[in-house]
Amino acid sequence: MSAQLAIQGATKHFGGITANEDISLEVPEGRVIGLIGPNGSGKSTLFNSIVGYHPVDGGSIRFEGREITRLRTAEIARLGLIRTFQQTHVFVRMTGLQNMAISDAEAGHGLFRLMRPVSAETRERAEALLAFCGLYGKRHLMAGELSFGQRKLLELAMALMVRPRMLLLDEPTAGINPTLINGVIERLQRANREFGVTLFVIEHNMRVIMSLAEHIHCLAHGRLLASGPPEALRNDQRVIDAYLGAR
Amino acid sequence: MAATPPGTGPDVPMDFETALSVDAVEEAARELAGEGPSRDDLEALCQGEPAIDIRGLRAGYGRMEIVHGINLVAGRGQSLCLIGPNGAGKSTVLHTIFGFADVMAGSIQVGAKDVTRLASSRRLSDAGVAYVLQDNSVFPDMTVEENLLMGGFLLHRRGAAKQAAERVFDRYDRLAQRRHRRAGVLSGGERRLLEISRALIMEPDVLLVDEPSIGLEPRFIDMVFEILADLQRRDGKTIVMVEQNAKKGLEFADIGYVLVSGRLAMAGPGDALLEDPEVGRLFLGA
Amino acid sequence: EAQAKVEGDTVYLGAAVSLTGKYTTAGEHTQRGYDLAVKTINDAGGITVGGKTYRLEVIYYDDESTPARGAQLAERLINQDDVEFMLGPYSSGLTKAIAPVTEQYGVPMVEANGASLQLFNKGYRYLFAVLSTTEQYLASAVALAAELAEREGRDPATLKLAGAFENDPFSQDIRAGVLADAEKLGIQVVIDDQLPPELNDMAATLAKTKALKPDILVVSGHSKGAALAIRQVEEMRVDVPMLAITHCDSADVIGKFGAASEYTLCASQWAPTLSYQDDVFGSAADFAATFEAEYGYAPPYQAAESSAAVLVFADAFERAGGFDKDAVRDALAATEMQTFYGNIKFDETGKNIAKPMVLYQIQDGAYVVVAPTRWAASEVRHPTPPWSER
Amino acid sequence: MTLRRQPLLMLAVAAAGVALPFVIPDYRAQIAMLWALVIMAQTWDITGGQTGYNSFGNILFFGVGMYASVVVQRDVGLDYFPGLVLGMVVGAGIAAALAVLLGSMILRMRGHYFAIATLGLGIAAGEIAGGWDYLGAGSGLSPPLFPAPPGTANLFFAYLFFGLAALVFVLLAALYRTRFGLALNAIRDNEDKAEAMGLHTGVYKVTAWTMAAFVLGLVGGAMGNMLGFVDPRDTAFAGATFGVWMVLMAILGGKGTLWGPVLGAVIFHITQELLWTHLLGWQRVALGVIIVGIVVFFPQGILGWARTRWPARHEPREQGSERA
Amino acid sequence: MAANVALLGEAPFLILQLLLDGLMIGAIFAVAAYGMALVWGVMNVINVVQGEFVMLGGFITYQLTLWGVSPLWGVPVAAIVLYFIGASLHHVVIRRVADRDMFISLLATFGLSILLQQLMNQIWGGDVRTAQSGLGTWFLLDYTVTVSQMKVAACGGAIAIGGVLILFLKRSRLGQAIRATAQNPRAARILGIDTNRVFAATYGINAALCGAAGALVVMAYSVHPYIGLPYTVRSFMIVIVAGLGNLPGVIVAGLGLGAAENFAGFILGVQYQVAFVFILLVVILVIRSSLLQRRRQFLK
Ligand SMILES: Nc1ncnc2c1ncn2[C@@H]1O[C@H](COP(=O)(O)OP(=O)(O)OP(=O)(O)O)[C@@H](O)[C@H]1O
Ligand SMILES: Nc1ncnc2c1ncn2[C@@H]1O[C@H](COP(=O)(O)OP(=O)(O)OP(=O)(O)O)[C@@H](O)[C@H]1O
Ligand SMILES: [Mg+2]
Ligand SMILES: [Mg+2]
Repeated sequence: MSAQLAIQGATKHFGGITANEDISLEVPEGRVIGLIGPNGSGKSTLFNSIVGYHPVDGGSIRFEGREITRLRTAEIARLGLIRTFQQTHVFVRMTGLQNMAISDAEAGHGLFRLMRPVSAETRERAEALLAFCGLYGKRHLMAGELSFGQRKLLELAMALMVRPRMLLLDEPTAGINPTLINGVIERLQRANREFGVTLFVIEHNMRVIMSLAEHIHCLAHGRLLASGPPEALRNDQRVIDAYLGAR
Repeated sequence: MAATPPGTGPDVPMDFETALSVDAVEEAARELAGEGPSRDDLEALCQGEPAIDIRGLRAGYGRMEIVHGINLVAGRGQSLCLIGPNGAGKSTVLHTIFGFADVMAGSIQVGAKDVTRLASSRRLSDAGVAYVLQDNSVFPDMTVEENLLMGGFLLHRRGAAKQAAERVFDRYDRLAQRRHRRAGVLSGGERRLLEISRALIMEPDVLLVDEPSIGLEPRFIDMVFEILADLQRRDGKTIVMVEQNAKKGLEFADIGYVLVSGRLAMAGPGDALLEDPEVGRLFLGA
Repeated sequence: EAQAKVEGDTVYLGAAVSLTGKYTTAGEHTQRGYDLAVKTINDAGGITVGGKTYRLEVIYYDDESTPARGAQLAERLINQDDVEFMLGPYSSGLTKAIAPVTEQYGVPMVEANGASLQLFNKGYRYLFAVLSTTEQYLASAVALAAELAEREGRDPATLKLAGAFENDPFSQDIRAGVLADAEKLGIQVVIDDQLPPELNDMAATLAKTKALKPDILVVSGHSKGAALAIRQVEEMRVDVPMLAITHCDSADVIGKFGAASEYTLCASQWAPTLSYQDDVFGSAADFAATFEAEYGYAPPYQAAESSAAVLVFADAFERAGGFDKDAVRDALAATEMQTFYGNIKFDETGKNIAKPMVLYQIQDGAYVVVAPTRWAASEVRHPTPPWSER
Repeated sequence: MTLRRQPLLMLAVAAAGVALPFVIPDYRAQIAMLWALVIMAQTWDITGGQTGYNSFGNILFFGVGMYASVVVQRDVGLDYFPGLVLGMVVGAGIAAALAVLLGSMILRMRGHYFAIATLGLGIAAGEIAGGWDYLGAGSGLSPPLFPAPPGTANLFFAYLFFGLAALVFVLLAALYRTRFGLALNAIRDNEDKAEAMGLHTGVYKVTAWTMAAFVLGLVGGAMGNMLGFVDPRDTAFAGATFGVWMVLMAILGGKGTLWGPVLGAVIFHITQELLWTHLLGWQRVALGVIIVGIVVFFPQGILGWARTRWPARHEPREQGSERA
Repeated sequence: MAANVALLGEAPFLILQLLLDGLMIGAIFAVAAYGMALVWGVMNVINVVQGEFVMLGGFITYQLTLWGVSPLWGVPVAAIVLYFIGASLHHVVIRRVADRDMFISLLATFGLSILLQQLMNQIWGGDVRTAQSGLGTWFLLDYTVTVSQMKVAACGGAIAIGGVLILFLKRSRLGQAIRATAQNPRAARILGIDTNRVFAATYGINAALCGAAGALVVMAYSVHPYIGLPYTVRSFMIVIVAGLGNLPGVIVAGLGLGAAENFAGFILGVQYQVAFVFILLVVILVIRSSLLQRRRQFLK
């Protein structure tokens, strides 16, 4: 089976800083893949390159057999490749339901399809997904009035609303209360299992990444340092030296 | 009681075992806490003369009150850690101590000085309070050295700031190697180190630290806590910190406070809270 | 419906003038001209209409030098303040905006500061202008240049003319007049620059002037254009035999630039040395003295013509014997009078055909009339010596 | 503004719009101007308030409409009304075309860069018109006189602008309820995120601006005739007056809301008329003070301020805990 | 237009003359632009009253000449008076809008700008004012090229002011505080810097720079109450072209703009000079934005 997302030799420089250097990795369909690495090792940069936030300097990125290296953010998103942000990004002066309604890719993004009122189906699915993420009771609140953790959950619900083929999650549990983290992990696992969404996750929280990911890649200094199943990586001396530190 | 979502279609499963709501955690914590600790309980936790003493503080932003009447006392050379769910008002408490938020009632005393109405730009010079912010606070276009010198902005002799900076470089080799680099290119951990050591140039008595470990890789987290421990043990600083990584925070701190919806729910010695099963369930995700 | 705005013994005239914005200076002269005439008439007992005496009063609004505002204020004067007789605003642009409104309502307007010829080819029946229209402003200067050339035994067709005109209705009309005159006389136009209203540097035009060495330089751009021209011609040592501009006196170029303004020719609607007179103010010189006593400076022609507009209204009221709009309009159309400002007689388009423009020259720190010959107090000094000899 | 009271309010405004020109006939010119200002504020708000793209140059479209309409009336040789209608439509068409063309270039800029670019376009347009002889250059143009007895012109324009304002209001009310309206809001709140969700942000922005341009073209086309004189800098491309006022009115009322621009325009126009009457020569000083006052004390507009003051009044809000 | 270009070829001294005149007005633009860059960079406020500060500086200098003082004194006097005006405006208005949406401060300063315009119109009248510095003129190339000594002095003064400002920011204590505040105001506050006072000082310095520029303007050109807008707009353009935080770039861009404008006025006809400037502004913005777009970044 060929991978859903295939990155070949991705390289990205910012001025004199090398953020990514010749990174090649694959994300197979339907799996949960982790991405770890020290601060500044280029994880977020790699995500940004994948979704077309900034073009890579070299290398190629393919999604479901299609070359997406030069495509723009919105085009890539319409292929079903959606990301969430390390700092939450939601539409702060719109209610939770409105945030969801505009994320409904099935209702269409074309100008003419947009010029219709929100359909009953969209609304139903939005409410269901909000409930899934524990936000049903807050659906009429402005997203800006939600707490940090709730915004992260809303962002997740919005991403699911798109019915993405693959989700790139940048530190989905950073700054979330440890108790709620368990809930997030369960939701993510269910989304993966039951909606069939492939997950590609950046995390610094080892508890989260170890229980979530089936396979983990570790970056250091912009390069791919090691890859393997969680257990193997946890005991990989290179990863311990570069990232985990002596325990 | 709960509003049931309509149209829960077949494709959205709804049978979860884990809670996913800040409110649910708060509810439980409030029940657990009952009235919350009394002023006497808090004073009992404080050892020696209080270095920081907050009474009946109500504070927030503009008209919005976020902290609803809390007390806080920590003795000289003690460390205190605030934990609690997102949006509980932990950062707001620190903001208020430094004068970044609006006080509606209550008083804040640092050492022997009442600072409730003091301008925030004078809290460092007049009351010896230093603050390490939750988010990044270096001057990105200045070098590491210039950043440290800015830490001594209030020192009227330029030489004094220079000496203080040299002491920092002697102590932390990592920074010394990078002294002429722009601070904007430092890694997250190095930046945190710079922020903390810059806060110490003026030799403050009280150090406020907001989430020292956020966004840091595991190795750096350990390093930062070592630095803090060093400061407390060796230099006898009083440290008030907020930490979402509650386990780390409580392990480190002498005193732990649990803040829920702007009120104190529990207080106790750090290790005692750590062992409390309810705290574990609600805040440590055990 | 609206009643004629004649309350008790007071007749109200309406006026929108520029108290702020780019025409502030001239707007103020206009307002003072109106005020002085009203005050002088009232002090002398007012006007007698149908055996009863009335006082005059003006209701003012500030049009901010913008036409859109002017049109609205005219509506407001007519509809809300029930004014039935209007005095004009300052500048051709504003008059162009207000005239359609007064025309619609059949409200007679006597204006003193809208010189654009275009105002008088629209068939307006209620618009009367006491001043000479734009094409006459610098015509005498161009004619003078041709005359002087002939006297020197030179063919006027060999003359070269440079012009810089502000890009507003007034100056653009002047430009049209100058270009037409030049064409008629066969004078070659070597520079034809249009100055933007916000310009405060004419260096580019003047540099061109230096390169092309024209015989006449013509500048029109309200007070600002006048000040700029005199100042920069001196500063850049632009040698040109004849410099003719508008708005010398309202810009007070003698006061500001002293000797640098010598030899400049200035187009003017009026001069205090003219020999006109009337019963209200006396002679032109008397008017000048009254004005100076009241406001502390010599009246620029904008003030004089504004005062004259009020005199014309007063005269028309008395002849109409009442305040019926159309009767007053007809009386205005039949005006034939002399004022301190000049003779006034309107043609069927409403412009004053009885009064010529005058041309001043600044000689020894004073404005001296040099054309037309009938009023010339002194011979024109020509050509202007080069700066190296001044 | 509760949803339930909206129809009532709309009915009241509609009744006022129909009755006013006869209740206070002396004020017809001001009433016509009022509705025109309402439209300007409404259209500015499409990009400024709803999409977060603050334009200082929408006056461009107003001026284009004004010139196009007068030139059509001058050169095509139709009677007054057919000429006016054709002129307005042509003006609106050109304005919309310009919006598409320019919008696809400058709507890529964000924040104040966009604002300044539009400011530049607005001023440049005035200067170009001022130098272009076909458009009368600095002398401006005079539209034909209204072919009816005095007073009827104002009546006509009062109803014309009222009708247009009402139509724009109803259309915008419908538009903001569609997902297109949500998409504009999404761009305003976080354009990066909107793109990351797959929205065609560029197309929506240009569409929104074009709608505003089209309507402004119509307004300008009629306004030239109402004012009776077209001057390049002070009437058509009057950035310092109409150009800024439309922004100010929307902000005063509350930008990004349906009623805010309407409310803002009404209050602004009345205040300004009072100032003109009572503060001869000082009225613009007062206007400056008012502008500063508005942005200092009502940065969210009157509606926004009312909302923080009486927060419970808008949008249904359900309390109660969600499913655990 | 072609004729104008040909004329440049026939009379090459014109090129020199246009260039000199352009550079001299450009230098004055640059001074106002320094101030704008400062306020923009430090306080994130686009200051639309810039031109009115210039105008005020001009009127103050003019007032001095009425009292019989040499207008050359206007440079320091206007700078000092404007510093206090700026600092008080900051206290009353700017401080309340500075940390909000930038658009709000844009509008607030716009309000101030029409307020000041009209106030000056009421106080001094709408007349055009000039002040005679008493300096003469130099002639080059056998009287064909004229250089007003006042303009040269203005140009030199402008460059000197720029140099002093750069040194001041780098070396002085206040300068350091300004730089720190620009980069991270919150961090500056936790180090005991009173950012509010830094902002007031920054705004005051900006006003002072404009005041000095205004004094030069009234001596070299003229002022009237409505003269501000061109200075504001040109300051803005210069800052955009130079890039924020690039003070040496500001002077180069200022000189370049002055020259470009003068040549454009000559070649296209003066009536299109202003249109040229604004279209240039838009073109620069569009080009900068599409260059950035290639890197998927935005002008924002
Ligand atoms: N837009 C940018 N311009 C310049 N440098 C950048 C930019 N974005 C990222 N960098 C640099 O690239 C490097 C990699 O950054 P990146 O954000 O990818 O790290 P990360 O692995 O996500 O780290 P963290 O765990 O702290 O989020 C860093 O040195 C960062 O400073
Ligand atoms: N500047 C502000 N203005 C208004 N409200 C604010 C502001 N900062 C924070 N809040 C609100 O105050 C509440 C408490 O915020 P605070 O930052 O103190 O929480 P916290 O306990 O530190 O949470 P976290 O763990 O997410 O950092 C939140 O509801 C937040 O939305
Ligand atoms: Mg990252
Ligand atoms: Mg916090």
